Amino acid sequence: VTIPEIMEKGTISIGVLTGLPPYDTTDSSGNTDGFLVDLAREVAKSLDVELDVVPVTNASRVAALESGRVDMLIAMTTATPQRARSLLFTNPYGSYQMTIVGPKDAEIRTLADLEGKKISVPKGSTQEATLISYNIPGLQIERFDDDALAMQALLSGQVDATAAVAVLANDLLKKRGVDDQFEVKEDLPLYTLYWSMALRADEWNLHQYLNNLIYYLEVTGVLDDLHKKWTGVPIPGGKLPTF
Amino acid sequence: MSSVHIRDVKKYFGALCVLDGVSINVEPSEVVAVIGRSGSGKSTMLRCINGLERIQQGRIEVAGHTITPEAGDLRSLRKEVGIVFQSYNLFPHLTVLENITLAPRVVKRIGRDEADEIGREALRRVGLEEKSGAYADELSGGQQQRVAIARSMAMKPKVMLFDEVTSALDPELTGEVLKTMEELAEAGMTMILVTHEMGFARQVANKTVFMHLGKVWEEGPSAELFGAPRTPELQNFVSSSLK
Amino acid sequence: MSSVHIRDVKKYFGALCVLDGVSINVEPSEVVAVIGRSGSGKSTMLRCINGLERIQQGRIEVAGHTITPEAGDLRSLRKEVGIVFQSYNLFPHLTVLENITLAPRVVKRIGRDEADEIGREALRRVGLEEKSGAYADELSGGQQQRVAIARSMAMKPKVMLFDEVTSALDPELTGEVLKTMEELAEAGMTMILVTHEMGFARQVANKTVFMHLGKVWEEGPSAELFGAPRTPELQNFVSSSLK
Amino acid sequence: MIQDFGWSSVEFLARASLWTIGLSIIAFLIGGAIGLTLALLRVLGPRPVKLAIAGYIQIVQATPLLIVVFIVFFGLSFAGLYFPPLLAAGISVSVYASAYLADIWRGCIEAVPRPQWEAADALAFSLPQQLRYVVLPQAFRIALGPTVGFMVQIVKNTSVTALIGFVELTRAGQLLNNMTFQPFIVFITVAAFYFAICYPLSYLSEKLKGKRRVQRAH
Amino acid sequence: MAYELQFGPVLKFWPDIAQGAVNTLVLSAETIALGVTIGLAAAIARTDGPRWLGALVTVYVEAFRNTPLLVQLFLVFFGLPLIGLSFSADMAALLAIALNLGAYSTEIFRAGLLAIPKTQIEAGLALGMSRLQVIRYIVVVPALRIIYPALTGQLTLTLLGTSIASAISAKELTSAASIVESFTFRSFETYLVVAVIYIGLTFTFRFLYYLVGLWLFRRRKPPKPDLLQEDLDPVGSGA
Ligand SMILES: Nc1ncnc2c1ncn2[C@@H]1O[C@H](COP(=O)(O)OP(=O)(O)OP(=O)(O)O)[C@@H](O)[C@H]1O
Ligand SMILES: Nc1ncnc2c1ncn2[C@@H]1O[C@H](COP(=O)(O)OP(=O)(O)OP(=O)(O)O)[C@@H](O)[C@H]1O
Ligand SMILES: [Mg+2]
Ligand SMILES: [Mg+2]
Repeated sequence: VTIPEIMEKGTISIGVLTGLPPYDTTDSSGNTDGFLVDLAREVAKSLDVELDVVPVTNASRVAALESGRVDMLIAMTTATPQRARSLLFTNPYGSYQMTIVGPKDAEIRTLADLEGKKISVPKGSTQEATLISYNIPGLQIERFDDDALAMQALLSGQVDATAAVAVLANDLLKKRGVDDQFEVKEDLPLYTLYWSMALRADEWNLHQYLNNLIYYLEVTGVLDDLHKKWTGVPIPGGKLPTF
Repeated sequence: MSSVHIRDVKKYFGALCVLDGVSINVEPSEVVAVIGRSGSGKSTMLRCINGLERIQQGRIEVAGHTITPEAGDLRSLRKEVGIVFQSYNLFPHLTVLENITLAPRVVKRIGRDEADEIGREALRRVGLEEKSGAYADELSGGQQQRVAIARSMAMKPKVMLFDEVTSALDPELTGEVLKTMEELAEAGMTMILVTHEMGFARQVANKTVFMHLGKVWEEGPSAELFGAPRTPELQNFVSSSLK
Repeated sequence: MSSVHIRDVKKYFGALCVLDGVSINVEPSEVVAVIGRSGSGKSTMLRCINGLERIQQGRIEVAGHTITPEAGDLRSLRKEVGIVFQSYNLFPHLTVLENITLAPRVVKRIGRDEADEIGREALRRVGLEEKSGAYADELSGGQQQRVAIARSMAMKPKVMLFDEVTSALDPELTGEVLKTMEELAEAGMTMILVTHEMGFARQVANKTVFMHLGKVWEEGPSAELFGAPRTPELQNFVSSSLK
Repeated sequence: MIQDFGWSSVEFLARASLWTIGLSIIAFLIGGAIGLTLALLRVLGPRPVKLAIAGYIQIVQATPLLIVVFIVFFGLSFAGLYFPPLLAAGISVSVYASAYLADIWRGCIEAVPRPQWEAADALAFSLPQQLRYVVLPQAFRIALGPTVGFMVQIVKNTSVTALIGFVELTRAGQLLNNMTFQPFIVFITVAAFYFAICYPLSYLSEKLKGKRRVQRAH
Repeated sequence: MAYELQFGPVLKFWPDIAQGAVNTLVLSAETIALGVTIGLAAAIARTDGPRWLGALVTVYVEAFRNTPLLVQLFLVFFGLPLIGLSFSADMAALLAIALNLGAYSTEIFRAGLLAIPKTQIEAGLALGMSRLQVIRYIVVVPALRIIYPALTGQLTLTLLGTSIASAISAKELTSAASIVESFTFRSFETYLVVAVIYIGLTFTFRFLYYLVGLWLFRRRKPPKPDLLQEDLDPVGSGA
């Protein structure tokens, strides 16, 4: 769809990843809200159209986009070259630091310390892809349906460590009162990864528009404000890269 | 009109020739008994007359309707030819009266009141007026069979076919059903009855047909046939039946 | 040893008193017929002798074993007391020979070859040697019942109980089963047989017991009992049975 | 953001269970309508139709429900059909329900003894009349128990619509767990909700199965 | 929407997909062995055991039949560690699915046991057999024959039910699919391929059940000769 088509329709439907607080929360009537939804609101506002938020999961997000059910995704997709063969990714609108979280008494300082360990990751995430690419001998990667289950696996002792978003992990350990048992392994920051919005492969018109919008939201400080609103901190890593 | 003429009928099940050129004539108000060993084709013949089985050769004229291998208008034929089976096949989900009135109402589109009147009259004739509200499984076998006869009679058929209607019944129950049939015969109904009750056949039937190996082996006035069987097969059959 | 002594046995089903102080004596090699109306407790008595039903009072001594209301060693009793039911109860998943050899093999731990030998001998006695490989549903009712008798005989019991073994059979099949039983009696087997075949009882049984309302109403040598019934109940029963 | 499991969580689950019930009803209605048609065609249709329906049933029953729903839901979108989410999710589960219900009901129709058809035939009933007045009323009585029993499966299986963004009971449980990280209490509560919906159905089903030989009860 | 299906990128991952299929096969086989054993034991306990045991079995059966497998899976994997029972994902999946199958097959076996006429059991007892001998030699084979279609139908549902185990990181076909999907972002193609594999696996298992049936009931006609006519009572679904 092109910009004029969307404006004519009067609605833009955006697939938003759900179930990952604090980026996305669900209120008691099942409505979804959070950083990603706020961002979607910005997109709709800038085009002056109605917003139709379609909740998606890791498993369904691409199908939702390609089948035409949604016009675009704000679903924490990280642009990789392999994925870019199928979809079009915008410039990043956010980032997260991926860290290793483990029990306080576990000696994990370097990647080599992960040797022979069991580590949980969200299924189909970039954490997973990254860890695989390190080629650590004997590392067992356990894939869970989403970030929360991966974290849960650590807390219930099913794995030795988890690869998690730093903001999320710190918040969680404190709130659950387990920060005396588990910690973010600060010595071993893995990566800063960036999230892009995703579009169908031929949507150049919308792509250009969204890049423009992201640039504008960043320089006017809106992105940082929204991020702070939901996580308490600005977007990590300073200026967002472009490509 | 209410006569039956069967002319050189052949019926196969696969390669098995079950009726092998059968011809029988039944004049109006005549009662014909059909006897023969198990497997000789008696039931199949009745079923052909009523169009429940297709014939492969020959011609059946019954109550003014014609059946050929190409089949005819079976539904209007069946409105005028009733059949009663060994297993009574009452509809278990309906009361006795509903069993009887269903066909008049649905097939002949007679109103409920009139159908009930017809139904009650039929029940009266089989002596079961007081059972009109009962269900099949509350009746004895003999009572069920009389209801089945009443159900058939309620369609006011011109010809009635009976297939060993008493052979599933205890001797004491047989009597009541035979009595009902005798009354029908006296009232002038054209009837063909397959039966193992030689005594009954002898007494009620004007004519008896002995079937053997899918053929009409012998036929004639009942008294003659039983009194002086010509073929050894019939002699055998009669003597073994009287044992 | 192979005698049966029933002393003042009472048996209740709930509040219903089915055996009301029954005493019967059967000497070795004696054949006792038990007759009586339906519901008089004949089957129940046989089942008590074999321990399939518990008694509530009294004492049964059979083939050297004792049954009291507190029960005894039923398994070793049953090895020596055979019972044959009206419904033959052959095991449908086994061949005729396997039906017969199963109990000798698993209960008496007899080797396969020897058991087969015993089985064949039993089949020979009932005249069904050639059916050893058939399955129950390939046999006529009379043949099935003879196999059931052979199955019981293969355990070489000292006493045999028969519960209306012919009443589910057509007259022509009854003969072959009665013949088998007669041969057994001639061979000196101690037998109690519940039967409706008055003629057979009169001819084969040394003694006949007439049960009524859960009691032994009359007993005596068969000829006497049938020839001159003393009680009106037995008179009634005999005359209605001969009808 | 991250909260504790409390009264409001139970309320949240209660609300989600309404979606579960709503979806189940939609799936049962649509799946039932398709299933009945298929069952009738499977019994009465010409041979190619019978085979095609048998094939459909076999293939749906040989695929995990999750994947069935995925393919149907997005398949509809590929075909340019956008139903409201509730309806679309309902239709996806309906495909699954239709395959099983068709099978159950075919069995029930075939369980009506052949002579019953014949008796009606001999009384000059047309085929639709035989079905309407004689066969289906009896098949209905036989089917009641198994059908109610299968509704339990539908209720439980609506959870797969979480895949396509539907916050029904299971998905709500997952979200709640993501917010509270108290899986035991969360999922025990979710299980209790399911049990409260399903057990009455199971119980009813058992009762109706017992009654199936009682061939009256109008 | 002109969407072009591209299977190439997905099929490049065939070793992962094949491994997933093998894992599904193994997990299913283990689950079936364990679940059927549980079901048989529970069915005998319920029909022949003491009252309290029967009541316990009833609670177990109803609890597992009236809640979704996924929730059971979460409870076993995340809940049991709280009381000190910790299992690996594969073990937890095996346990949860087997318990689920056990509950359904309890009912199936029980129906089979109850379908054997009492007179058959009495005939065995009257020949001096013990209760266990009667079950072993007289009841089991005919009962199995009666319930075979229902049982194998349930086993098929169990095979499909293993797809849920991917939620807790057990490694099987569906989890392999999501890995492939996350690399390629060709979700529709991935799931189509996987659907075909599941259908293949299912039909293979059914054929196996058919062969096993032929062997088990080799002495008599097999219960359902026509594969297409499988008459299953879909009491339970793994999914
Ligand atoms: N639907 C069928 N398909 C194949 N063969 C059939 C069918 N119905 C009947 N037959 C065969 O046709 C022959 C005649 O059967 P039919 O029932 O007419 O005999 P019958 O004289 O009525 O015997 P009975 O006294 O046992 O009722 C038998 O050999 C039977 O096996
Ligand atoms: N298991 C049972 N539970 C309750 N009542 C029973 C049971 N078995 C038999 N009875 C009752 O005990 C009475 C005697 O039954 P039994 O079968 O011994 O009679 P019978 O003399 O063998 O009759 P028949 O000639 O009909 O076989 C009957 O009233 C019957 O209803
Ligand atoms: Mg016949
Ligand atoms: Mg008796």
